[in-house]
Amino acid sequence: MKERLCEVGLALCGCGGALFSAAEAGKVLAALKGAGVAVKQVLLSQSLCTAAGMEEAVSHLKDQGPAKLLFAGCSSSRRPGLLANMAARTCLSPGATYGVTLRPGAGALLHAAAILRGLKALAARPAFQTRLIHLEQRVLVVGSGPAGLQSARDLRALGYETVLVDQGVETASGSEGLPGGLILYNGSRLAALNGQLGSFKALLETPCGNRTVSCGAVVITCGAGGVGRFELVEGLLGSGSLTDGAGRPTGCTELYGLPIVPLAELAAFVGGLPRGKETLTVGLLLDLVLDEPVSSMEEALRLGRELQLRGPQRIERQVYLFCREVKVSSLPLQGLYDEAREAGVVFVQVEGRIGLEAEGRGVAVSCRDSVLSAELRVLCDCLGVSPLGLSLAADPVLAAGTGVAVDGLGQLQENNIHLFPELTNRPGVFVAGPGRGQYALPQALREARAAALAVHRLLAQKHLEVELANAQVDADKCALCLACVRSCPFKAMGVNREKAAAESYPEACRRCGLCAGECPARAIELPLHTDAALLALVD
Amino acid sequence: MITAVQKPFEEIYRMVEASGKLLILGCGTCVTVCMAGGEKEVGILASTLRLACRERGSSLEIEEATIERQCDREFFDPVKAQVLGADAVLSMACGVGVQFCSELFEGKRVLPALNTRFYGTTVQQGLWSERCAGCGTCVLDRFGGVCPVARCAKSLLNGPCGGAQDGKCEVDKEIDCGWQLIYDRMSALGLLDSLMEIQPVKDWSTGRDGGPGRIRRQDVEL
Amino acid sequence: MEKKKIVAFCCENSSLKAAEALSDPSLLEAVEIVALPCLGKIEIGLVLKCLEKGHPGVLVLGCPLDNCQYLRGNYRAVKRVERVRQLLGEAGLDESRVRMDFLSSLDSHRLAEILQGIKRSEA
Amino acid sequence: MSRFLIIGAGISGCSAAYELAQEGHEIEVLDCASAVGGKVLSYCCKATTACSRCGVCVAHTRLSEALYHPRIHFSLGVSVEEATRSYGEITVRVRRANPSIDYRRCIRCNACLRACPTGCIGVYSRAELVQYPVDYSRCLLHQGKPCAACSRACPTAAITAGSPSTDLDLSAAAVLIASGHQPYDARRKLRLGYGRIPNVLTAVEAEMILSRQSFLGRPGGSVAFVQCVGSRDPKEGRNYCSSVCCAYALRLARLLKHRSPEAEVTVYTIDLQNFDKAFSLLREELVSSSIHFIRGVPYSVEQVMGDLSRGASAAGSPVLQGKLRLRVESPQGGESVVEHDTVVLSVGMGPAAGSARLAEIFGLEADVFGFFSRGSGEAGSGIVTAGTCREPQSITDSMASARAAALEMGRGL
Repeated sequence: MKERLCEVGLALCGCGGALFSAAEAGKVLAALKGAGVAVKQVLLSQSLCTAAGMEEAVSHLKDQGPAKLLFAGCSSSRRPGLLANMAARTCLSPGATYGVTLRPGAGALLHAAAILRGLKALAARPAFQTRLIHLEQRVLVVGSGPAGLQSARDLRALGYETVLVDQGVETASGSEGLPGGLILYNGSRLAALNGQLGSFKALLETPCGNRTVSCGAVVITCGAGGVGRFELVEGLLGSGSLTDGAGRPTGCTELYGLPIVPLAELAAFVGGLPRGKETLTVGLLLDLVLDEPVSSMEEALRLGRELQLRGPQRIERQVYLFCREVKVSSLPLQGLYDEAREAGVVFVQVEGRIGLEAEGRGVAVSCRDSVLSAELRVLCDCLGVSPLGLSLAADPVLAAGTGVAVDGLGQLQENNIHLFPELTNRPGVFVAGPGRGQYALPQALREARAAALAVHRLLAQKHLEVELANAQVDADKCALCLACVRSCPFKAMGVNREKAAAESYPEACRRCGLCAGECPARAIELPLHTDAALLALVD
Repeated sequence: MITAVQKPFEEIYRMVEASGKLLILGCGTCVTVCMAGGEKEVGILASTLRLACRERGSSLEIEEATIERQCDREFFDPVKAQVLGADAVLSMACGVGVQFCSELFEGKRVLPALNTRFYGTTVQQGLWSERCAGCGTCVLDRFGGVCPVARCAKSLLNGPCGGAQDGKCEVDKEIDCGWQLIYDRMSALGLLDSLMEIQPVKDWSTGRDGGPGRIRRQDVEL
Repeated sequence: MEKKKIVAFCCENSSLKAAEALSDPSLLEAVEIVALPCLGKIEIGLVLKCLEKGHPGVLVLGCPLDNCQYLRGNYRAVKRVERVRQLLGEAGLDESRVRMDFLSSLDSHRLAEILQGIKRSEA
Repeated sequence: MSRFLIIGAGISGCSAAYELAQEGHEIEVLDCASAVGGKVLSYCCKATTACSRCGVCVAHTRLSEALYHPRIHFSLGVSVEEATRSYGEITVRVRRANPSIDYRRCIRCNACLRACPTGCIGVYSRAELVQYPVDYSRCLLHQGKPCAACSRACPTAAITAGSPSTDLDLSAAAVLIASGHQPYDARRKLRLGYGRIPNVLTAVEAEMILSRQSFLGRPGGSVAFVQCVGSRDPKEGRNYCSSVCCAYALRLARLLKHRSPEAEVTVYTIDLQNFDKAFSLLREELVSSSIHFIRGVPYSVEQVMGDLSRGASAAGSPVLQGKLRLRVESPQGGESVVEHDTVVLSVGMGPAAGSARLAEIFGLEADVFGFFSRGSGEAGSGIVTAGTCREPQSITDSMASARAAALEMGRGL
């Protein structure tokens, strides 16, 4: 035991004489020696209680070799935040540092006794071995919309090999905006993501068969991606709102005869309509089932203004914009809203369900206007519907394949403030922009950069030295019930088939202990918070 | 896996109340997986019993132990002394374990803490469902891998009863009609025609009707 | 023998920070604080053990739901505390001896209210 | 490794500083206030049993990480005098008010607090953040009297006193402007009665109260949130949506309803703006917990007299009792009169008072509203912007914007 106590480096706080002077430190050390303990290295720091002082002490002591460090000072020097920060910055594990609180003026003997208690506590902590995790310098970016391209561009500039995967046949901006040296898989999807951060194995389904790409990190930037035309119709039917004149649900085939198109196709569609009428009524339909992102409103406002203003001569156009709320929460949007209103777009703020009926060659929209508190029925010659109003859910295959948890609306990334903006439950997998339900362009680009920065933070280290203080499974006790594998939020648990027991992956394990709390066989222990230690605390 | 659930606490309490010295014995296999009788549950039950005894003023000394399996002799060795030293054993194993433990330790009172339910699977954590009734004559080949004996409430072999509604069993609206599952599965396999075959009367002598089951294999006998 | 205090299991990321920032640290003497990395670590057995060892009650103080740094820890803790209370009820003990509350790291004033409540009820 | 200067020690500035310092750069952060954290310091946690994702706790963690960081130095109580550029380096002359605390040396021993003869040094301790804001107007130094009590008392020599101010020349490879915003001055809306009627609060004040106690005044009662005060208001030159007010008002409404379910909570809006990933779900939750949403914003608030004798106010609360009468113009025309106990004005965001001066010093172009929404200065100018000085945005968006800016600065992307 005594030998182990001696392997510890001791930093004494000498800030402004509040605790130790050289003479007093000598007395403390003598008292320790009297108890038979001589620590390996002692440093009388100028001001251990400050960040700068502590960093200096850590770097000095670490060079001298002791694996564990004990800090002794007044209460501020062992603020957990400070210790943890320091540990994180200096690659010292939290298990290898310990702080002892001393009362100024308590005297050398009492100080020595407290330090001895600290030494014992520190020595009792297991010395963790570390494992070197290789970090593959390759990043997989899913989705080649503006956010995906921004991330890819930043990652290329930071020097990472970047693989871009997109379901579409062409990237959003064509091949011109692509950064050089990029590997691109078009018409492909990420079907599964095995392994852990640093060396993921991504299974891509490409038009030329399956490919496996190994990568250190993944950035997902593709969102609900807009529902296709067919699904749009299905969705309208599914929401139970689309009926023919007699109130019967219309079938898909008839519906294709109806002038309902996605917003993005509306301008072209309106241009192609026969010009037999005096006034052409165009409806823009937002927030059909869900409140849509502000980006849909921006698109609708622009479209409404254009349609209203740029109609061919002699044909009057009347644009109605149906939405639950006029969303203007972005600096230029209020101006755009004013312009659309001045141009003559009529805004209908809907409350409750929107009903659509086929009528003649057009569609009748009936709803309750929450501003006028009145029922309205508008006969539209054509209708633009925003696909995002039906569902914001991410591709379920992508979610299941990557193991990224979804929020209440099915978008990737749980709605947890600590994940904001780019983290997911799966360490090493990041989301940005539409990947997490953010469609507004400036924000999406910002997030894409934040995600690139996060990837860089991770991969720039080249190697990750993780200490094996992760959850430890007792293979003899493990009943392989899989409770831990199923409950781990970070997908950091798996089955070790050789040992026939569960195991936790240290690079992904965040040491929260949830698995230990779940395990019905009590086979899992958190080394820094063992059951025995917790029991001793309440004894 | 054999699934089980803990008996109501009051029932357990009345069972063990007068035991004096009680050993709660967990089992590390099936009942651990279905979270009913593993080491953790042993600890929880022991603590709850101790608190209840203190509250109600009874003096019950409680020990805890868990072994790998209570259905095999060898695993009992490490807890032999504890079992012998106790007035009663509250076994948190399935019915097999309770009986085997009681066979091993003649004259020792062995009490069940669990109600053993069925052979089943973990649908998701916290939800288990029955898959096999252990009837001894497997017919799964004929029903697309869905067992009419275990999954039809009436164990019908020749088609559904007619009481099912919207694919749910008339016995319990929560459970799927076994025959609906069989039909769906067979039609997906393109084998619907074979359901037209009349199933002969099932031989139940390997099931409950034939008395306690026994398997003897001379090739593996030592 | 020294009278045992109510055990307060605190999540290191929320309620423990709130406790450290209490304007009146003497309030902390009302309880025995046990820090956990996350409330997901709390076990039913551990809570029962506290009562078994003679602590009058257990406070489980975690972060608000969806604010867990480890995502699901407090959701699991809610379920486990529910089970403990049910067990206590069955054993004939007062369920209110185990209580759960949600405090963020900024909620020192609410922690103070809770601790003052404990002090009052003990007095 | 480079040296960067960040103007504004709010959450944007501190987030960027932390990111850059983690890369190994040396950072100097300036702020005109005497505390690190900016506006976030006065905000409360808005969680019920479930988090409402306002980001205040996360921001405090980030602020303290910056404050503890050995490569980040804070100069507080600073005014920026001028900036000169030569050979790719920007030199900024600043005047820093004293006493000035070097938080890298400060051990939070409270010695200065006890030594100060005028009590001008306060303490801010919430979550992991501990710091000592200084009220310069009460400090003897600033009244022309000599005093160095705090500096003498400090065991680690972390405090500079002696003269009322110190002039510093700070040079950096690039400057990040994160000067933040200023809430709209609700006094300008005379008819809303703010500043005259005690029970009319701004949302900022409501947050300050709720960061110290559980209720606004007494539990229960009826609370009205009036949205778009100083937002979407062309007459005030603020024809833009502040994008954060619906978010905080709805979160505060949810919090108040949770703390006292018998309270009547009403939100008067023009349009509800979505702000969160799960806005649709949140709205459903709020409607089902019977928080009322009324379309139309009150234009006047009056105190109903003769009702003031109803008991004293709760201890420590600035809220008196007595009904308030609100007149609301409904969108379909006509007006209605409603009564509430407390009115919370959801004030919008405007550019910070000093931002015009900063624009001048650093050659930044502001938009018509005064925000630096056009982004950073000219390419290669070494001036980058982030946070609410660019456009109104939430805490979390500010943090993301700061990280994007940090990436831009650190890598010269």
